[in-house]
Amino acid sequence: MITQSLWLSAILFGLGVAGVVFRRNAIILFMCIELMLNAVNLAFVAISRSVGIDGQVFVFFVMAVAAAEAAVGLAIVISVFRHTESVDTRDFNLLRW
Amino acid sequence: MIELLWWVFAALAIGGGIAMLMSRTPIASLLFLVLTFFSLSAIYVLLGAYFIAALQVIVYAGAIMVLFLFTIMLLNLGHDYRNDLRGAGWIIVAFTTAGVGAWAVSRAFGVEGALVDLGGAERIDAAVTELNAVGAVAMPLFRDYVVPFELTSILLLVAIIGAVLLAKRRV
Amino acid sequence: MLESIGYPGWALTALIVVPLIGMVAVLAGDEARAKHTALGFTLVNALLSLPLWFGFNAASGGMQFAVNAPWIPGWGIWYRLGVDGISVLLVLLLTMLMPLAVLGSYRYITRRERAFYANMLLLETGVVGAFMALDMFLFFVFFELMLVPMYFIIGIWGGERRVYAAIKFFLFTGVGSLLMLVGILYLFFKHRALTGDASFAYFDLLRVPLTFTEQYWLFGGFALAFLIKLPVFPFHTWLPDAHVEAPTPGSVLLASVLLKLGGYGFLRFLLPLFPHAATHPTIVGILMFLGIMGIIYCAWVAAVQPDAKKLIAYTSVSHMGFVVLGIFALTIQGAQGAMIVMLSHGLSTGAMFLLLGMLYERRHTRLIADFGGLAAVAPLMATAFIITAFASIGLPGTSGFIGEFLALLGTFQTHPWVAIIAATGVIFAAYYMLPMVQRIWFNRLDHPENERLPDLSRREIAVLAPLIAGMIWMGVYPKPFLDRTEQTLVQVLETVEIRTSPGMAALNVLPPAPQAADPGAAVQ
Amino acid sequence: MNEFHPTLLWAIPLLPLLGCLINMVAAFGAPERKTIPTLVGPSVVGIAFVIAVVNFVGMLGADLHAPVVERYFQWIAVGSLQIDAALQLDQLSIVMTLIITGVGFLIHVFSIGYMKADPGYARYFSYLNLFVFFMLVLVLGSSYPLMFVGWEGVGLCSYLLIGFWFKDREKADAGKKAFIVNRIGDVGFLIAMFMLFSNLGTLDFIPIFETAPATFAYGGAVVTAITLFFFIGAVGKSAQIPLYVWLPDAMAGPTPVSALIHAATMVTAGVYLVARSSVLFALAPVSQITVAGIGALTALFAATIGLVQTDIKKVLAYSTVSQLGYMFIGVGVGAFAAGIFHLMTHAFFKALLFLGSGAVIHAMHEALHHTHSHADAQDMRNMGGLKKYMPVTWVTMWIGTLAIAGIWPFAGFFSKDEIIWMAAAHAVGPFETWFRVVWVIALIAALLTAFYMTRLMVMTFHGENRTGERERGYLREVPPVMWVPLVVLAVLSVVGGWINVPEAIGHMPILGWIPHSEWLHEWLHPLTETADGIMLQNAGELAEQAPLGGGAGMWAAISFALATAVVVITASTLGRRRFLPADQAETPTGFLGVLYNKWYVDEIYDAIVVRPVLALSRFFARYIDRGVIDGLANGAGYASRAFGWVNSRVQTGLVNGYAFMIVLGALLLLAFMLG
Repeated sequence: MITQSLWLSAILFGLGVAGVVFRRNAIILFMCIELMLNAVNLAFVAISRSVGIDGQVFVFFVMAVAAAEAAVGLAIVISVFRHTESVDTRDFNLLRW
Repeated sequence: MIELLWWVFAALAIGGGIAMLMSRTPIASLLFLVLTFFSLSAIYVLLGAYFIAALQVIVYAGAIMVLFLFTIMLLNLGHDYRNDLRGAGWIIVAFTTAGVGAWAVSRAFGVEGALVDLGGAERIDAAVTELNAVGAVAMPLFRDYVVPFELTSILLLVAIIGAVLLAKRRV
Repeated sequence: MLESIGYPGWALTALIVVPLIGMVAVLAGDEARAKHTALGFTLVNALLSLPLWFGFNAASGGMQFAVNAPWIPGWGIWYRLGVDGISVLLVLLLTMLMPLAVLGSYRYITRRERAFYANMLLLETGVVGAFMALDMFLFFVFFELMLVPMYFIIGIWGGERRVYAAIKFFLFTGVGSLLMLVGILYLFFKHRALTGDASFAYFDLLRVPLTFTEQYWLFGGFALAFLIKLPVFPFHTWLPDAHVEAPTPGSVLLASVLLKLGGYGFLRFLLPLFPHAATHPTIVGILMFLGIMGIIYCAWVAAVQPDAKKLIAYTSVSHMGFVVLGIFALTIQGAQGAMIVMLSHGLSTGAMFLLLGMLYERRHTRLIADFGGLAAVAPLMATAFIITAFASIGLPGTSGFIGEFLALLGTFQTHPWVAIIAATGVIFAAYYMLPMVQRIWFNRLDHPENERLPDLSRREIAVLAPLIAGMIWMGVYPKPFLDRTEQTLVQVLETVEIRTSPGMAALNVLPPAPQAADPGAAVQ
Repeated sequence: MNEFHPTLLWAIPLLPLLGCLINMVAAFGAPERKTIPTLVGPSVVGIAFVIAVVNFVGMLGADLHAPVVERYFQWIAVGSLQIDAALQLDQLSIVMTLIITGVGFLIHVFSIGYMKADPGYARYFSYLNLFVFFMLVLVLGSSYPLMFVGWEGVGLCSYLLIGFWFKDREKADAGKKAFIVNRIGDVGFLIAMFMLFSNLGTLDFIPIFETAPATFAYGGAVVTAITLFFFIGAVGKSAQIPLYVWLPDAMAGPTPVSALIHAATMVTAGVYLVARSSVLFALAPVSQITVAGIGALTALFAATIGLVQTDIKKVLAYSTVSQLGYMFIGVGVGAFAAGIFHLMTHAFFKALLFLGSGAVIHAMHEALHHTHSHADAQDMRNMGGLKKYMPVTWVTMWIGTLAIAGIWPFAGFFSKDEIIWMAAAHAVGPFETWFRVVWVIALIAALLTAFYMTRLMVMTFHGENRTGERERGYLREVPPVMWVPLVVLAVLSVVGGWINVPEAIGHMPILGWIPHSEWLHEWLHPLTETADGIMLQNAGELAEQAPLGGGAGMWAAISFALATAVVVITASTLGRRRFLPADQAETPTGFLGVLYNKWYVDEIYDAIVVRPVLALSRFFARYIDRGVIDGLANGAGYASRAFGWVNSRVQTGLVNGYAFMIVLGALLLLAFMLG
């Protein structure tokens, strides 16, 4: 079951990557990133079945970082939205060229 | 039985992920993501990580997703959106790349000797029976990882201040 | 007497450091006194450099007043300074011109004076250092260092298209020095590979044996840097723009001293380091051709410029053509002529730019057509201008003649046809200079605003008099100048001859170290 | 005979330089005060003349064969090139010095009157003194480079003095033209020096002339090239074809300047150069015939233009060009002493004629000034009948005219006749035929000279006065400070020729009244003997008879008779003719029109030299320099910007794009790690 879980983790991570590549909504991009983090969490938990409890401790840290990241990231999205009235990455082009 | 449940929840997680990616509205995406998270929580239970499963539901599905939801509602993004999916070509490219990537990563696990059973499962189960689910994680956390733990709290504090500052209209 | 105060030990360092202290003092002081502070420090530097003239041993061709101190010894980078016949007069030219340039900018510079004079002083440090550095790395540092203040001088205090001109100046010279850096590094690594010693010392790298192919490539890299700096046709187009846009003191220093680094580089680096390349008939032929083109083509182009400053800028290129000819003639007369042309050009073109700057301060125009008949209202200025103009076109009795005569005579020894063609430059010099003189100073005074043009003030006389005296001194009694350069140039030519002689064709051994007649010159 | 030591030799050139500096200070300090320039200007030249005379007397008393060289300091010393600041006193340079300081002094005195009212009085004397300084350096310098110093220096002074009234654009233009045309010649001089140094390793006169005969083969290419290049220099300075065009324009300067610089001294520097280099020229027969040929052509060509000019100074200018042609015939055929002889007599009578014309112009100007007339003060058509008002000028100018026309016993007869005869006598050697042609041309030009000079005199002094009713009342003789120099020069123009009377004439009836004396020949002999020897050895003996038969005496008599006839016939025919004032006269047409417009040479030069150079310059400046070269530089800049722009397209600014790149990068890394 560990191996299957790792497989699942890789698939979920791939989904996250795919979403980051082809979605342009900033919020959905964040969700995809969360998905990738969760995929990693899953890998940690799965490996903890082999290595020991430390994998789960790491998951705890990842969650904390993910929470911080989501808070700051969404704050950035809000402040950008104020400027551009949009969460579409196509409209975030102030620094382009 | 456990094996079967695992497959069910794995299918739900993947299905939720795909649905999230393909949903047009952010709210739908969000809800599908919550589905995935719940499924993952169930898988954690199946893997014997009860505390993490609880955290998954409370922190991710509860707190973080609600934060997302608030943001979406705050920005009034529920309707009147413009299509943000890139073209079909890009979707194919993205999925292919991601698939190749996932395959490659899992290939790495499949390498001979990459995964050695160090008896982690037995030790965890023993700890859980001895200290219960929370204690099993708390013991190393507050003993071996106390410095990172404190750093995490500082990180969260900084993140709070940063988020407030960023989201404020005028600094 | 000089020894008793340890002068030879600290003189060269002082010349580099004093302007730096001056820069700090200018920046720390207040705006109103900036120019006086700067003048004071440049005067101190001029005084400090005077013993170089009297204390220089003309009988020795080696390095004098040498200084050696480790800087980054791990990479063989030392703080090595010294002057010989090639550099001593150029250093003196700079230190003597600096106070005049500063004095000449008293009225011209009215904005951000502190920054301006700080840049001027930094420029002095850079140029003095480049002339005296005997460590290739140190040389390169100073060579690049001087670009920065010059860039700002043009870019901040320049005319309308100053930014364009400043960037053009920076890019042209930058491209050149980049290839030179590659060359220096190549020499460094080759030397290290052969001897195991890491050293950037000029005299060490001088002994690196190079195959013909290596010489040609390295020669190309170095030559490009100096050809652009000099500048030689067709790398000259940055110069007119830079001159036109630069403020008067910037033009003065640019023309008088910065360009001389090109000629200095030819004599110091190209000839001794790459003697085979420097004597290869094809390469010499190309350089001679470029020199002739510079002399004649740029004289022609100069003649039709409506802007007086641009005209003089083109004449600089024309003059520098004589430098190229003189140096690559590989005769002592040619080399001496090139040196004198450089010095003379420093004086006459410096004075010319100062005079045009004075006109600009009065009338706020540089167009020749806006003047006319000024000799009637400003006779002193007219006299100064005409003397300078004739010195510039090489009238006997002025410095210009000595230089051109020797350069052409030297060229004729080895390349008679080149000299004959180049000699026609003498005609075209009159062809560009006299019409300008006439259209500014003679003819009817038909612009009413010129009628009340004030003549030279005392400060302006004080600026011009030394320059004009210098031109006539060098024209009537050039011996002190020629004496100081002769030995070193003879040695340079001998080095070339020895190293290109058939016996030295086997290049797999380090040639003997060039004789340093002065014990202080011995490297480490 | 006693040893000769020069007296105060250095003071001869330095005194005028001192005068120049004093006058310059005066010009800036107190331009309106005239005392200092009046005292200093002429007197420094006068004192220099006295010193020159002292030295001359000393040389006469000594048996001087070799030149005396006084060295002062090393001027240019580089490698084997050693040039000293040294003055050389020998028979040739002392003659030149005497002419320069003597005639120069008289002209300085004349200028006091002529420039009296000019605001640039002090400046004028400053320039004039500077000129004398450079001219003395030219003739006294002991090496070619030093000579070149004077050579270009006099060019500078000529430039400054032609453009003396610089507010007038044409005058400033004329000065510029003079300098630039002169510089063309100077290039020749320079190249000749380079060649000399390359071949002989020195540029000092004495060693050059000692080693040249042994080093150079007779008629060799090198020596021919050297002398031809020197001759280019001489052509520029001495206004010969094709570089004569600056001299007529140079008349824009004050008339005493024309007398001193553009008649008596500077323009003869080319003749001096050839005479000084006699050894070299004697070795190069091709150069000799070139010199003589160009001289003859110029003599004839300038004379034809002089025939129809109406500006009094222009006539004299073309006459000067023509006479310089004679001098070149002289030095070209190898009669160096004859060339110098004509140089000297020409200095006397041409200075006299120019000063006389200056007196006329001065008087005309005063008269026109009184009535505020704008008529041309220099146009002979506005003159006529002036002899009544200006008797001294009239008499002295007639003396000058007879001298230049070659009438016995005036100075010009002896010098010109000697040149013509020498052209005939030298018709030996490889270019025999060409020398004969030169001889014929010289004869014809002599007749033309007699004609145009007589025409000048008739139009100016004889017939009715055409100045105008009111102006006439103000015409009067110039003050003594101006006519005294005229008288002195007139005396010299008479007796100046008597120092060198050839044997053939000295023994003839009537003409032999002036005794045979070949003093100048003998005096210059030490300098010309080497050259004479070379020519004798290689070209052969001089011919005894002219190409058409007859000896020297016969042809002297013939030319005298012809010249006299021309003068008399011209005077009588033109004297009866009525001229019209300039504003009523028609400009000549047909062939005379071509002559009047100077064969359109200026226009031709303008079309084939000046304009193409200017056009090419503009083309270079506009298209090649700004367009091609700067275009390439700017193009490199634009190219790199374009390259950057293209590359910047990769930076989409879309997060997704970057994410994709990261993924690709990660995959590559992974692939690399997995092997």
